[in-house]
Order: sequence, then C-alpha cells, then structure tokens
Amino acid sequence: MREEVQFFVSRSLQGIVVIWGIITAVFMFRFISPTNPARLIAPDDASEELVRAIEIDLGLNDPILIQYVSYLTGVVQGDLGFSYSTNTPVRGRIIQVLPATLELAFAALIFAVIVSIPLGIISATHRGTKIDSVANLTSLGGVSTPNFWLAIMLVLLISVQLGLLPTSGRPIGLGEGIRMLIFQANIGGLTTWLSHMILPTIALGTYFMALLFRLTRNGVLEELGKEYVLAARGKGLPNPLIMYRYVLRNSLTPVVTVTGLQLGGLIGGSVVVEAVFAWPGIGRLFITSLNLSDWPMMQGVLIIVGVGYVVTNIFVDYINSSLNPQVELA
Amino acid sequence: MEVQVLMSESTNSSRSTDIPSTTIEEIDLDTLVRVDNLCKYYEDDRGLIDWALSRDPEKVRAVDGVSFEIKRGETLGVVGESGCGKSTLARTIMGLHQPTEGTVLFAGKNVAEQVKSDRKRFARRAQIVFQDPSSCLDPRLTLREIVREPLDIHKVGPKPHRNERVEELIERVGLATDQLDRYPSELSGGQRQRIGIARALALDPELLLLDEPTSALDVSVQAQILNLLQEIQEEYNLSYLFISHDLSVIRYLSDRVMVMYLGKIVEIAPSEVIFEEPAHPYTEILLSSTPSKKANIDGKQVRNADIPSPRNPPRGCRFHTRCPVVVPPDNHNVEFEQDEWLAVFDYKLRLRSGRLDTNKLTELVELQDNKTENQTNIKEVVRETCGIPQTLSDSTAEEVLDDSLSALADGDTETALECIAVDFESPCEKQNPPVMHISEGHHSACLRTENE
Amino acid sequence: MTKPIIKVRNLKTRFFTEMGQVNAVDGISFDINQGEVLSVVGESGSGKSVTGLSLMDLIDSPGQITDGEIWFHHPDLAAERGAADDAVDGEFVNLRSLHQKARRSLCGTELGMIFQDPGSAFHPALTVGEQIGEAVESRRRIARGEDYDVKEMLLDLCSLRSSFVSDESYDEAIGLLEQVDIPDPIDRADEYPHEFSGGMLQRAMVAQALASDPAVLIADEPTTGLDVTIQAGIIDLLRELQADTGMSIFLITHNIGVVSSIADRVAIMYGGKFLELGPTDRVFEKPANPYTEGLLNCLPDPTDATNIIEPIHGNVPSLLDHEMPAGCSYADRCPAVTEECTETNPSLQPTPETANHLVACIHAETAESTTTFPVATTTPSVLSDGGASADE
Amino acid sequence: MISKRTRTAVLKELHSNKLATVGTALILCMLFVGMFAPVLAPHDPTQQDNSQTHQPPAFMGGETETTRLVDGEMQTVTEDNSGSLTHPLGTDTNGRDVLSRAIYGARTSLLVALTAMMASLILGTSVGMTAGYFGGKTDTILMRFVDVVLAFPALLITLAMIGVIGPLTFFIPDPFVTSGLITDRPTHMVFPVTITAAIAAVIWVWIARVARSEAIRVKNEEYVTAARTMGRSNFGIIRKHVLPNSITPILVLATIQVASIIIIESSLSFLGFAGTNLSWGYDIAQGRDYLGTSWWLSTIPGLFIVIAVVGINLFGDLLRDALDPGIDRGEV
Repeated sequence: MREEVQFFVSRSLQGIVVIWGIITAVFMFRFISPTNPARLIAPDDASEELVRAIEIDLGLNDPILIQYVSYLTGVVQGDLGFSYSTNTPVRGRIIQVLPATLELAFAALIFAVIVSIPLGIISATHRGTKIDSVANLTSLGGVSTPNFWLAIMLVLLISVQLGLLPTSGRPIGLGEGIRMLIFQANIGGLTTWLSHMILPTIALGTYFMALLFRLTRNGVLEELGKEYVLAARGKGLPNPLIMYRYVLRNSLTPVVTVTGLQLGGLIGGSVVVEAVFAWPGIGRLFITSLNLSDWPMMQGVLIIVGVGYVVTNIFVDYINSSLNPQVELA
Repeated sequence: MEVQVLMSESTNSSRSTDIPSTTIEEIDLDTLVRVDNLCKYYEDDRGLIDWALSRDPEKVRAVDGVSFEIKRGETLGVVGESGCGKSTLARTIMGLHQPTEGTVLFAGKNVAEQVKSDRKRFARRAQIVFQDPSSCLDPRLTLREIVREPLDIHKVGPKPHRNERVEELIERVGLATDQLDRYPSELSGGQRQRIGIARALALDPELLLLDEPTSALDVSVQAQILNLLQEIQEEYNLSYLFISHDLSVIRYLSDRVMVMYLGKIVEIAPSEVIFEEPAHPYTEILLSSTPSKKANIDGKQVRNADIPSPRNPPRGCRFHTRCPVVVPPDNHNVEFEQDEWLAVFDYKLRLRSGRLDTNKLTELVELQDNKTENQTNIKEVVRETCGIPQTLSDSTAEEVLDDSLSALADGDTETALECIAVDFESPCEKQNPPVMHISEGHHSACLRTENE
Repeated sequence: MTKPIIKVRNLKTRFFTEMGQVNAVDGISFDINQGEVLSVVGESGSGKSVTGLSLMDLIDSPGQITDGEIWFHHPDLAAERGAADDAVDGEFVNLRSLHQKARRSLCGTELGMIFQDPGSAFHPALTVGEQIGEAVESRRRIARGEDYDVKEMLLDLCSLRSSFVSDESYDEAIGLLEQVDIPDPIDRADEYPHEFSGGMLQRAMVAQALASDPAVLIADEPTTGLDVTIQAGIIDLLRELQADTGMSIFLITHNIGVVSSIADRVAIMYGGKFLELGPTDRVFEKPANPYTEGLLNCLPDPTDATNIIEPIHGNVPSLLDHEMPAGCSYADRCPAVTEECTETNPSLQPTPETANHLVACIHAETAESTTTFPVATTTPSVLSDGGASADE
Repeated sequence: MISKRTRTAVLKELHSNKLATVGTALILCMLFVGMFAPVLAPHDPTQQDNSQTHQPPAFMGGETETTRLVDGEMQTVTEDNSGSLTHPLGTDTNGRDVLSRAIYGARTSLLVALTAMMASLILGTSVGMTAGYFGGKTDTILMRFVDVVLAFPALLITLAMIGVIGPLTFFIPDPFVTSGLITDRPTHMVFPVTITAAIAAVIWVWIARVARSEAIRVKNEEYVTAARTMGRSNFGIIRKHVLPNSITPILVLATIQVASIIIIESSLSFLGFAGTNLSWGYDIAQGRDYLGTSWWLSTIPGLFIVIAVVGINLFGDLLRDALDPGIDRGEV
C-alpha cells in the first residue's frame, strides 16, 4: 500500500511537470501564431480604436510573462478562457462535446481489444497455418488503411449501396439513450445510438485493432519460447493453465502499454473520423476552431487531451507493474 | 567511520607489516600499482520523491577501504564471490570510475588525475581484458578493425605499419591472419577472447587487468587461454591483476592471491601460502567448496547460503553472518559450546533482521500441526527452527535465552532482542577485524587470527 | 544389485534449423539405475542439455526426437497396458510410444527437472510459493485423475480470485521450501523470483522438482553460475535428498569437479555422442578415451601447485549434420588420431578390466561384445530391436 | 554504412520471403512513379475539361438512365456510361484525369514523407543519442520535452502547428518540364512546407526514443568500455561504436514511420490543410460528395494510399527480419 501511494505521488509529480510543459507549449502556440484575436472578435468594419480597445481588454498588450502567468493561473483554477468566436467559456463547450468523442474512442477501444487479443492468441498458437496467414494479411491491411478512407468506403458500401446504416450524425448520446430506456421504457434511443455508432467505431478502431493484433501475436510467440514455459511443462502443468497463467500475462504488457499510448492516437484519429461522420465531438470542434483561429478553444482541447494522456499513462504503468512485479513501483 | 578505523589500523600496523601507508616517497621502483584505502561507493539516482522527502540515496559499498600493491612482472590474483567488488576494483584501477575515497598510484602517479589530464597516455600503460567474449568486441567491425582500433586512436606509425602490427599480434595470440576480415560473430568464444587479448596488447601496456577472462569459456578452451596468458606475460614482461571466482584458475596463474569479501580484503598472501595455510575462515571455506577432480567438497561450509547485499553490509566483520567459527561472547558471563553458540547466534541474527515475529511464529506453529499456540509451544518451535537444544549447557545462558524467547512469544520482539544484546554479542559483530600480519607477505583480517 | 529405472536406446534428437540439420543427440544409449547419480559431462554444444530435455519430452520445434526408445520402469503403467502392448516390455514402458497426454502426466509425477538458470525458469510475475504449489497441485490432480481443460481455465479467467493452487498444495509447497533449507519458508513463498538470490532460487527450483516426488530427477547444470560456497550447498542438498528419497539423479554439467563430488557414474559426451561411460572414480583415474584424458589435463588443480595444464587444440565441433565428420567426432583434435579414426564411427564397448566401464574409441582396448546394452527382457523382439539399434 | 553483411542479409530475406519481395517491388514502383510523374501521367492533372466530367474508369461498361434538365424540361436520358482508355481511371467533377492526379499525388506524398523523415531522423537520432549516451540531467531534460510532445496526438499537434505557421508552400521547378522534355504538365512541384515541418516536429520524438534506448543499451556493452580504456573520446565512441550499433532499429522504425507520415499527410489534405490540391487526401475529400454516383473518385486515390503504405510496411518488416539484432550479435 505504501508503495502504491509512493508510486502515485512520484508519478503525479512527474506528470505535473509534463502537464506544465503542455500548458506552456500550448500558450506558446497562441503567442507565436500570426493571427490577431482582437481582429477576430471585432466586427469586420471595426475601427482601429475598437481593435486596440479589444486588445487591451484581452490583455494582449501586457508583457508576455504576465499573460503567461495569468493564463497558467487560469488553467490551474480550471478556467480555460473564452472562445474568440462565440465569446462563451471554453470549458463549457468542451464538456458539452467531450462525451461524443469519449463514447466513440471507448467503443473503438473495446472493439479493437475484443477482436484483436483472441485473434492474436489463436494466430500465434496456430503459427504458419492458414488462419495465421489470413489474420496476418488482414492486420497488414488494417495498419495500412487510413481511417478516413475506410470510413468513406464503409459509408459507400453499407450506407449508400446497401442502405443498412445511417451515413452520419449523432442524433442521440448514450446517456440520453439510457435515460429513454429507463424512464420511457423506450429502447429506440439506444438502437438509434447504436446504429449511428457502428460505422464510426469500425472506422476508428480498425487500425488500432490491427496494431494490437500484431503486438499480441508477437508477445505470445515470444513468451512461448521462454524457459519458464518449458519449465511449466516440465512440472506437468496442463496446457490451458500454461497459456493463461504463464504465456498471456507477460505478453499483455506491451499490449497494455500501447493501448495507453494509443488512446491519444484514438482521439487524434477521431478528428478525421468525426469529420467524415459529422460527429459532434472534440475533433470537429478543433477543426472548426482552427478554421476560425479560435485559439482559446484549441488550447483548451489540447490541454484536455494532453492531461488525459498523462493520467492514462500513469495508470498504464500501474497496471503493468501489477501484471509484472519485476517492474518495481516508484 | 569504518574507513577511518581501517586507516588508523593499517598505519598502526605498518611497522610490522608491509601494508602500504599513504606516503608517496616510500614507493620503490618494483611497485607498479599501489592502491591505498580505495573506496568506491555507487549511489542510486535520487528520484523526485526522494528529493521531495530529502532522503539520502542508498549507497552501494562496492569497494570499501582496500589497500595493496602490484609489483612489476607479477600476477596478483583477486578471488571472491559475486558482489565482492572485484570488477569495480579493476575498473577503478583503470580509471573508468572515480574513486570515492583513497588513491590508486600507477608508477607513482595518481590514476584519477592521469586519466583526467591525459586519458590516452594512461591507456598505453594499462589495458583490460573483459569477461564476456560476446560483448567485448564491436559486432560491426572486422577483426582487423578491432585490433587496429587502439593503434588508430593513438596514431601509432603510418597505416601500413599498423596493419603489419595487427597481423603480428593476431599471430601471437594464435589466430591465422586470413581470419582478419571476419566478424566477431563468426568466431568461437575462445577465439574472441584471443582477439580481446590481442587488442589489449596492441599498445604495449605494462599492466593487464584480466577480469574473469576465462569464466565464460569451456575447459579445453580455458586451458588454451590460460597458457597463452602465461606465455605473453613472460614475453612482454607484463604485470597482471587477474580476477576470477575460480580458485583453481587463480592458483594456476597467480604469484600472490588476494581474497575479497563484500568490498574488503579478508586475506592476502603468496599463492602457496593461501592454498596451503589459509588463515581466514572464509578462505578456508572457499578452498573446501571448490570441487576438483581429486578432492571432493567436504569440510567447512558457510552457515548461511545467502551473500548479504553490499548495499547494506553487516557491521563488524562482514563475514559474521555466514562464518562457521564466529567468536563467542568474551564477557565471561556465559560460556558456550561452539554448536550451541552458532545456533543461538543464528537466533539473534534472525531476530534482528525481523524474520521472527509473532504473526510468523503463529503460522509456523500451525504449519507444524501444533494447534495449541501457547507460549511453550512457540518457544519450542523457535528452538527447533534455529536448531537450539532444549536446554543450553550453560545455565546463565539458558536463563538469558529463555527470557528472550518468552518476550518473543509475548510478541515483544524488541525486548527479546534487548535481552540478548549484551550477553550474546560476538566481538565479530562489533569490531571491524584489523589486518593482521601473519608471515612474510601474508595478511588476514580476522579476529581469530589475533587470538591465536 | 543395481536395477535400471530408465533405459535409453539409440536416442537421436535433431534440430531442423535454417543453417541445416543439427544432430544434437546422435544415437546414445545408456541406463540410469535406481538410486544412483549418473552424470553427463561435456563442453558447451556437446548435446548434453538436449539429452535431458529429450528425457523430459520437452523438445520443441524445430527440434524433434527422431529415433530411439526411452524405457521407463513403471510397473503400474506397464500392467495397465498389458504385456501385449508394443510400448510395454516387462515392467518397462517405452515413453516414446506413449500418447502425449500420458507422457505429459509422467513429467509431473515421475520425472522432475531442475533447469540451469533458475532466474529464467521461474515465471517473474508469480510468487515462488505459487509456482511450486502449482507443481504440487498438478501432481495431486493427476493422481486423482482430474482434468484441467479450457472450461476450468475460462472459469478461472472470469473469477480473478479463484486459484488453481489449493491451500493444502500451497502449504505443501512451503514444506518443500523448508526441506531445501530455505530460511523463513512462509515469507519466502510469498515472494517473487527476483527477490531471491541466485542460490536461494536454485534451492526453490530443487523444491519445485521435488514437488512431483520424482523417481528420476534431471538436473541440468544445477550449479552453473552460482558462487562456489553456494554451489557446495546445492551439491550437499542434492546428495542429502538423494540419500533420503532414493531417487535417481541424472546430472548434466560441464564442471568435472562437481561430477567427482557427487556422481556414481559418469558419461563423457562430445559431439552428440557418449565417448566414455563408467564409474566416476574409474573414469577419472584411468580414462580410456583420449578426449576424457585431454579434458582432465585441461583442468588446473587448486590442490597442486606444480600441475601443468595441457590444452586440447582446436574448438568444440559443430553439430551441423553437413559439417559432422564421417568418423570419430573428436578425430580432428585428438593427439592419437589415425586415418582409421576419420573413417569409422566408434561405438561404446566395455573395457577389458571393468565390464561397466565403456569406451567409444577404436584404439581403446575393448572386451569382445556384441551387444553393449542388452535389454534384459522377456520379449525377444524388443531385445533384438533395442540391442541392434544401440550398436549402429 | 551499409556493410556487405547487411546487404547479404537483406538479399537473403528478400529471396526467402515472398511478401517482402512484393513490398520491395511496391516501394520501388512508388519511387519510380513519383519521380517520373510527368512522363507517366497520361494527362495534365490540373487540366479541366467540362465536357468530360464524371467519366467512369475504363473497365466500367454499360449505359445508365439519368434524369436531367434538357432544353428547359426534365427528361429521362440514356447516357453512354462506359469508360474509355483516354481516361483509364475516369475523370472527376471538373473533368480532370483521375489516374494522372493519383500519379502526381504519389509525388506529393513521397516528397513530404521523405523530407519529413530525413529531418526527424537527423534530429531524433542526435537528440536520442545525446540523451542516452550522456544520461543524467541532459537525459532528464530532453526526455521530459519528448514526453510533452508525445502527450499530444500526432494529428492534433500537426493541425495546431499549421494553425501557428499558416499554410506555407514552396514551388520547385519540375526538371522534366523546365528541360523541355515534356510539355503540357504543371511546371512546378508544390512542396507543402508547413505540413512537412509539422509532421517532422512530431515524428522525430519517436525516433529519439528508440535512439535513446539503443544508445543506453550499446553504451553498457563492454566494447564501449574497451574503447574508453583505449582513450577514445565520447564523440569518437558515439560515432564509431554507438551509432553504427544502434542504427538498425532506428532505420527500421524510420521506414515504418514513412507509412505513418503518408497517412498523416493524406489525413491533413483530406481535412483541407494540404497546401496543394495534387494530393490523394484532397481527391478523396473532393470525391466524397459524389459517393452515390461516381464512387471511383474517392475509392481510387484511397487504394493508392493503401498500396503505398502496405508496400512500406512490408519493406519495414523485411528490414526488421533481415537485420534482427539477435542475428547481428552472433546468436544462432
């Protein structure tokens, strides 16, 4: 227990350093970008004086250090500033769109894990057979296909040609779907949600699935060659037990690590997938803000994603060290 | 603290012994290397949390106050088990590590300073041959490039001359020159070790440090390398510092032998003396544990199979946790038979290391199917696990022990330890054994030696 | 009178690698007697470890046992299968013709193995107690005839708390740790392999092998990589255990000193073959094969200051099929080599003085004998089979 | 840098592994196509022809009925909808040749991928080597910086950097056109500077991580210690021993990262931040609106991407298998 507290404290300290770096980097982005936010906020026909006034109001004429400190203190207090384009708090907007992206990312993650790990194990234990080669080729295709193109192809085949699933949009969230089910006994909300989820999930999760498949397969193959697996056979342990207790455990370490690292990749990938499916998530918000040069909004998104990444990684390390006691905590 | 003790001891005894003192003028021309009170501690990196709690990093006392010298043309064998600091010693002498304390003088000059000011010049005087033949050669270079590397770095002569020299060296170590364009991976372990030796010889050094050069090799190949080393020593008039854990190899090559245990020298003497009349119990055990084709392993053995970590070495004599002849308490209150004493001493060590407490004792009792876990039962179980007889032959000792056991059975480990702290204290625990002169060139650090 | 517990006849194990076929074990025959320590000595790449793994049936692809028989003394199994079975010969059962499952179940019950590097033979993420407990548990389950298949595994997977190892098995594991002199076995059982020192871990390895209560213990370099004081402890431990349980030990090592301290009989292995086999004292005092002699001359002696070592020239031979010589594999390093040596492959023959001292060298004096390894059996068909192939 | 042994290892692997041969062939094809785009493309990829819009690929045949405005009233017209060899892969909304555009798209992708890769290789290797070899504070500071960059998804950070820098492009005269060998083709190649810089700014971090761990592995090898005892300087050791012995995994990673760069590049151009309209991603985005009628507009450039990336991934696998460090260190 003490070890665990120590681990989390020390990793959080490191994480705070990284998060501070993230905030600084994000601040620098805005600072060096050539656009003048005052002009964005001001009406098109605004006078120079008005622009000046807005600049002063935004604190853009303060020395950089003061701007930095005030931004930093704002972020620490949970205040991500106001959007240049809508003049509403950034935090509220992000909270509003975050569930859409998280739903998508987690669905893709679950899809990838559920398909890839069993497939990886089967492929490794049937090395050199047809199953193995087919799985390998599929995974090669999976890592080589850009997700936006896959998304379009899915729409083309399943929505346009077969007319099975809706092409785009997210008319209802998971939370609301559940609420409808509970309070109105109406499953319609959930099915609508599900039908809109399927294509984006596959589009986003395929690359990840292929990647995890390769890792699992390699990991299991590597473990199978270890001497302790031989020793386990030597002491007469039954095969399923060896697979589960000896082989799978250690081969999952890289899988867990990459899963953690790639959560960021999933969010990044959702930028494009959201664009294809008109999914109202963080990615779309980011692109819209980018087109409008709405820096506070972009900064907010980047900070949220970065912090999420750092926190996930701490947990990934924790899971890994409990899977593998040789990796000492702290 | 400990270091100072040893220093004063070594200077005190310098009248009667030839353990070198720290004065530089005394150096005679015969001495090539002189090591004075050398200490090398490693520190773990301080993490953020250590820094936040201002905790001091743990020190690993790899080499802790070692003094000796190597004469020109002689082979000093260093023997010891893993963790005794023999490799660190070699690397510190080579100037690869800065000593934490003490000095290494090479031909009268401080190595640490020499290395700082002119690494290259020092490199021409001392070279090292490594243990692992698979890691000591760069796999990307051909044998020619490997052996030529020192010549290239030091720009010895023009290029054609260097190539000639490489061929000469390769032939000297017993390889054919047509192998020069091969890569290390194409060679066997013994051949790689020969290349390692050729490379070390390239700069014509005076001292060769041999860090377990044969321990990864097969016996038939080991014999080849040992003979090669012997031949080139004569030919090039080299001094060797020969490190090994294998006593038979040490005896074959060394003029003098130094036995190390947990960073300290326990005994140093001419080869025959160490092997015929070892003074230190550790040396004796090493000798009796080394199996050979003629002698079976028999005789004395260590009490405890675990070598303590140099991170936290035992106080006093570092060998006391494993020594089969730990000196009994000298306070005349109690008297022991040696067997009983060792059992009681074991009990004390276990108690101190926290390996006996009530929880564990209860489990122990349960495991032995004694369902009633009363005091007597616990006491009996403890006696049994530590091998202490039901009653000690000395009645005072029995009383003291019984008090301690009762306290332990009540769950009070501290009192249990206090009870026996004074009466059952071996001098080996409290006192750092001084280096004793036994005969010409024979020194040993054991309290028994003093007593005899 | 010594009775064999394992009779190996003409065992061949091959590895089919990219570089070619490796004849790791190239037709060896020997007996392991009940309650003896038989040691195989050889330099690296002589095939001694593969011999041990072959006995345990732990040869993995690309390796394969291609030929030979391994007769194991197991009256119960032999009776169960009946004398008519091809795999049965008196009280002996041929392990190679057993079904894989039956074969495997012998590993946890009759045959135990100690691996060379305990650091890699223990799973790093499971406590030592658990791993030994598993061995105990699997022996018990085999004894009870229970099966552990995918269904049980899935149940285990679903409930993280359930364990394969029962409490009794775990306690027995602690007992085993105590038996191999590990201090504080209760605590140590709960520790992970990396918290053990090398010597302690090797003791735990011995405990794990003892968990199956084996009739034959195969010890593959059990002391290599350990410090001498610790090595001495392990050898003592093996000697004691052998005296207590009466099991046979098949000790694989490269350390001749270790052999002379513990082995009753010794086999000298070189290039996948046995060059000499006999009582330890006899072999070391009067080696009949030049290789044995050369090997002994290579060893520096710590008890003798005047000894001079004579290295064997050249290197350990390759086991690649296409690089192996037609004749004696030691011919190119042998000081007494003649032309004949490079042509004929010698087989193990008894020396004239001692019948159980066998040597494979065409220059050694041997007693006349047709079958070196008569299979003492009731079924003549097996006799001719086993006997003839041993002489090939 | 490439020794004889490496070459034979690669050739051997190439010989024994069919997939690797396919991958190598694909890579060579792509390089060839990218390099000789003006010669290979049947049409000017930018030339619009309103009479030839939405032509299907040559392998499509048949007629379709469409309803459209003819002479002021709605009529159902039967149109000849078979492809022709003039435009083997059809034409887009503006009558531009899809094949020519795909060929020129390969050129853009290659240009970006190779430049970004070289830049990150140099930066990543030097930072990683320095951090790994010297360790200590240098290492901590550099690696914390790397952590910060890693904390952002690659696509988000490249997008943000595009926002910072703005779309910069650089025009390189096309040697085939300037030399007068070919006419009727765009006279300049468009090199999207911003995208390249932004991608390199993310990718180098991965290289640095691998370079660092390799440097740490190699510096603990005994031959490095040996070189130190011989008096070689730190720089000399890095150049002579550490770099050559750690370059293999770095190169393998770099190869595989080229694939990711191509995907990132196409994603960016898909989102409309390309800086050039001669790009696969751009074409896919353009074709999206006509999925129902002209499916090939999005499909064909996508296939090109997949084929290119499969080729690179296969080649990366080949390199990894052939140059496996295990074999390198003399283990069987």
